[in-house]
Amino acid sequence: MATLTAFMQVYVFVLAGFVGFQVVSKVPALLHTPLMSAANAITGISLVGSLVAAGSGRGFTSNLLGSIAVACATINVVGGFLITDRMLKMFKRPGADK
Amino acid sequence: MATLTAFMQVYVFVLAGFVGFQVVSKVPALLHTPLMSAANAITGISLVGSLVAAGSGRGFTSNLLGSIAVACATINVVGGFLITDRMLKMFKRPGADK
Amino acid sequence: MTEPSGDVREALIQTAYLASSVLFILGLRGLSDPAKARNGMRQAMLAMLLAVIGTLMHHDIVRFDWIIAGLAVGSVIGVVIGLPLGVDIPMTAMPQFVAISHLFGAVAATLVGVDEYFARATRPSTFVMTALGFEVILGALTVTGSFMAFAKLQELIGGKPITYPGQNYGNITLFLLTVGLLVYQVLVPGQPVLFFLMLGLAALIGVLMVLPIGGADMPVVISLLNAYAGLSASAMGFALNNNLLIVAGALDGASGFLLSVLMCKAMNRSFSNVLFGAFGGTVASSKSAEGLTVREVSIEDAAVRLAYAGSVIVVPGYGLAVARAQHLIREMADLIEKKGGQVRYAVHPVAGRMPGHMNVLLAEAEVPYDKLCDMDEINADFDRTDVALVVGANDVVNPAARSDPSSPIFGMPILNVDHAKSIIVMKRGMGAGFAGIENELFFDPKTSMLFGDAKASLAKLVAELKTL
Amino acid sequence: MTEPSGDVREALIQTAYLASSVLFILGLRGLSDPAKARNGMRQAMLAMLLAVIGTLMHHDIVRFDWIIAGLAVGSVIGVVIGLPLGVDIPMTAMPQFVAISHLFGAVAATLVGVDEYFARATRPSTFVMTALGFEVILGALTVTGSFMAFAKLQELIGGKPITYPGQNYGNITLFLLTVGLLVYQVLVPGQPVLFFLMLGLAALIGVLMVLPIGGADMPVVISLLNAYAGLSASAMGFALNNNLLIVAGALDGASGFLLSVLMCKAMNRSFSNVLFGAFGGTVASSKSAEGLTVREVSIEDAAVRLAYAGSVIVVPGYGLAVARAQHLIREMADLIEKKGGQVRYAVHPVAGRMPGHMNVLLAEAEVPYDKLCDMDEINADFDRTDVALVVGANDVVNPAARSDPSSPIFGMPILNVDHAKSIIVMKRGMGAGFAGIENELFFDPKTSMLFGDAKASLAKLVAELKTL
Ligand SMILES: NC(=O)c1ccc[n+]([C@@H]2O[C@H](COP(=O)([O-])OP(=O)(O)OC[C@H]3O[C@@H](n4cnc5c(N)ncnc54)[C@H](OP(=O)(O)O)[C@@H]3O)[C@@H](O)[C@H]2O)c1
Ligand SMILES: NC(=O)c1ccc[n+]([C@@H]2O[C@H](COP(=O)([O-])OP(=O)(O)OC[C@H]3O[C@@H](n4cnc5c(N)ncnc54)[C@H](OP(=O)(O)O)[C@@H]3O)[C@@H](O)[C@H]2O)c1
Repeated sequence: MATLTAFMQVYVFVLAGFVGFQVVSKVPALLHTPLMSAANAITGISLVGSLVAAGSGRGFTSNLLGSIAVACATINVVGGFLITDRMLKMFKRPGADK
Repeated sequence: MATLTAFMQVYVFVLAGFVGFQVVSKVPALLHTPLMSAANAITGISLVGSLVAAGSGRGFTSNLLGSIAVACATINVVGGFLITDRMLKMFKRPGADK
Repeated sequence: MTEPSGDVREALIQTAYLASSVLFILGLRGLSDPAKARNGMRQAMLAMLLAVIGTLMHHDIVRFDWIIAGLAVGSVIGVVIGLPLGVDIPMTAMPQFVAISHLFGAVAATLVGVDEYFARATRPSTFVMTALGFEVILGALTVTGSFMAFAKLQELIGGKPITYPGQNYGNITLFLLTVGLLVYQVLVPGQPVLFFLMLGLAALIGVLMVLPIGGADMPVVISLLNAYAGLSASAMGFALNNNLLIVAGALDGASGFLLSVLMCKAMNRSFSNVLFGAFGGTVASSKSAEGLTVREVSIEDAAVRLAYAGSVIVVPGYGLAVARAQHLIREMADLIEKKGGQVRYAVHPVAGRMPGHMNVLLAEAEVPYDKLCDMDEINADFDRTDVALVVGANDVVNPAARSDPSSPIFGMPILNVDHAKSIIVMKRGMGAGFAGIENELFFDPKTSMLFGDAKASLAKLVAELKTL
Repeated sequence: MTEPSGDVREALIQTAYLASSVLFILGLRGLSDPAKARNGMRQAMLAMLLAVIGTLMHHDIVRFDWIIAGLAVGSVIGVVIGLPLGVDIPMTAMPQFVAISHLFGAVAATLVGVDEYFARATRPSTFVMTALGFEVILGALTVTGSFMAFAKLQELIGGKPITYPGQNYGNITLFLLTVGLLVYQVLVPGQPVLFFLMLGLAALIGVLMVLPIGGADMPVVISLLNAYAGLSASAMGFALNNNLLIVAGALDGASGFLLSVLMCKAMNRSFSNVLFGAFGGTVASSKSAEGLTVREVSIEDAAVRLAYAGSVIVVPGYGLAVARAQHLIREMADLIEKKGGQVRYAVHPVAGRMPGHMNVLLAEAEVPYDKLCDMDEINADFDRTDVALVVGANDVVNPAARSDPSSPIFGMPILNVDHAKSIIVMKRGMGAGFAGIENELFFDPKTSMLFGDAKASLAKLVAELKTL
């Protein structure tokens, strides 16, 4: 059972990897910079783990470390999405030109 | 835990679905017929389940049903791959033209 | 909780399964390039092999006699069915074949589902019951559906769509009833009678689902059934907690659906129109051809025009497949090219009766695939083409799709054959195509008809060309 | 075994996570089309929100004070860092920004790993230990690596690559040592000292890994670090048995790797060459320009030639970004178009210092993206172009890439500027580009140089054009 769970995680990982490769390979050079910062924003997902630590009842150190982690991850997320969106805002549709 | 396993299966299913869509959408019309019969061959995967039933110690009915299932699934697999390969063999590379 | 048990065997099995899943994906991926396709299929075969090996390591497997028996019988029949096809059975039989092949796969899925249900003393957990339910419903539905499709295509029963008032409502009620039965069993397990009732209803749905669909629409339905078969396998995976089944099934499900959608798009008909429209085979003659005259051309004249044409575009259609004249076409093309003309093939996405039908047909005649041009690729070139040679194609070159809003195929993208400098159409008579409608193209002043079976006419043409 | 427990909360969390995963995928998918991209990012944001909400429902979370504190502080700093960029910080600073942003994400991942390690009393199961190990190694390595990248790009430390004998062997030994430590701990758990030693070594690797890489190669390294950060998140997912983390991490890992590979391809350098080649910044002047003379052109003449040109292709390069003259270019283009000339932009995939750099730059100046042409799209048109205006580009228009096998950029696909009827090059002097080599184009008889800072020159040109 445990082995199975472990393997299931591997499945999820491998499949997600495939999806990632295929999706990204469809992104045109035009949008490579936004892609870069979008991917960066998504790394902020470590926020999920951080929240658990920060909110756990494991005592002060856990909460402190967790809280710092939450702060850092949030910076990553907020900053990342902000700049990505600003960049994308700049891409004008043909015609919408000026 | 059980819920988790169930959800993991859903993850695998959803991700595999994504991969499937993306992979197939890349197949050119030129190869749609082979794709059709390839997909058909792959449905023979139900062989996996059939084997378990056919080889189980659950008694005669299980084994009989299983064995029939195995036979059917095998037909699907063997037939499917045979014809797919024959079809693909016909696609000649440019230049390899006689 | 994620402590891996010492169970090495389990680990081995899972590794085999994982490798198998990846290979299946890579295999399908190979199909994105004709040069890599065969290799991809080898990967898929290897994947299947790994799947079997992995499964045989399973500790629940205590005896092998039944397994070996099954594998042996299956392989034999599989070869018997598989081998002749493409050799002496025409490629046109592909859809039938796929249908029959599905039938077997679906039977397997259904049987496993039933067995599993009883192995769990008819009282599986909510989750497993749901999974098993979907497995057998989809399985049974695919079995009968595929059989119907097969029967219609083999003309064991009439290919014409069979419709009756309230048909769709009937089917929908039936469907809801079946699902209702499943839900009830999930809540109140242990009722084998209901289980089989559900199974029966699903089978009935399969039949009724295919009844209203015309023979020529079958390919759409068949790849839809392909999707169902896949989902049934996935459901089995959920029930047996087997990832490989889930992955392979999902891949199939996706490709099946996508393919049928693509087909509908290319025929520009909505999905529902195909499933409930009862379109295929109906004779909706919109514009009639009163007062219009057709020009015939003799073999000799046709041969001369082809021999001295600088550029020729061959437009193959279903008729070419029926006549099985692909090798003659290729021979004729070679002759024209020897005389210095350029020959290409304009392949409409839905020419023929299955997706990519013409490609397979011409590939069989060893036409290199760089000469098989997609519609978008070649449509612009017709203006600059001396002779467009239409062989057994009809709907895919029908200008009504552009001009006549009342036409059932209006809006379907077609090959601009009528833009060519001159047109030669080879068909047996004035028979309609799959859509069953008149085709102005045949009355176009630029068009000359060469009546007769494509194979016969082409043979004469080739002979004639050799003399020139 | 697959009996779903009654735990509704768990189900809710998992549903939120599943939805989140799907939204992340759809979000990235949006980036395949500039028109859908912003929408896609909204989906990704929603995904992140769902992830947080789902997590907060987790039963292990007993107190919220620390969480709120963290979120508050993080958001504030995030906004402070994020807002100015693109407003008064130039887009050229993007790589720095991404680097610093990664740094924070990686810190979080590492801290969580450390905490989890102690939460399991330094004796996690084999599986979890492995996962945690990778999480912290990749995390720490990303932290220091990103910092180094940031420092180099901000010129806090010299941008030049720092190399010393046996560097690569040193790094590899170090890496093996670190992994060895992990393996040992998996076998013999409960050794916090070794754990931190491992952490330290990983951090050291991060530093040494970036040392030998030249400032201009940083974008490659940064998106590689992006991949590492993603994999670290995935590892966290394995440790916490959290699918969402695994999926999001894998997505990042894939995109990071693919992007850095694409960059290397476009610069036609092998991955290893970028990582170990210490190429960026080295001055490898192959052909020297003895005896060759350059022709200068006055603002006035340049203005006249542009004013009366039928077709102009602007070739922007890194210099345009340095000069931040994108708005002036746009203004100039408008003026030329008012005079009836056609203006397009030829964007080389690696023009500038990050992928798609020029696209972002020109988009910022509101150039509609249908005027931004890819290399393959526009290369054939140079022959038919009256004036090719090269603004701060050098390597991407260096014919040596075609002609001179001894050149370090030989084989790199370039823009065929030299095919244009006439060429105007704007740069400050005869300074070399990123590759640090001579460029024959500047000595081409068809070429006239317009020396000076791009912004200054363009301002003068615009003024001049207005008078014409
Ligand atoms: N490709 C797919 O996936 C698919 C699937 C389902 C439906 N369809 C439909 O099938 C149609 C395909 O169009 P199409 O133009 O290829 O074929 P078509 O429109 O069905 O026309 C075929 C023509 O070939 C002629 N023909 C039949 N046997 C012949 C023979 N032995 N020698 C010479 N001519 C012969 C027939 O005219 P005569 O009787 O006068 O000889 C008929 O008009 C489209 O309407 C499409 O929507 C396609
Ligand atoms: N895009 C990427 O992802 C990426 C990543 C890493 C490396 N690279 C590399 O970067 C290079 C990009 O090529 P490129 O042609 O865009 O740029 P480049 O080859 O680096 O040349 C830039 C030129 O702009 C001139 N310049 C600098 N400041 C200027 C100013 N203020 N006004 C006017 N001109 C100015 C410089 O000449 P003066 O000093 O004489 O003015 C220099 O020759 C390629 O070699 C590529 O491989 C790209």
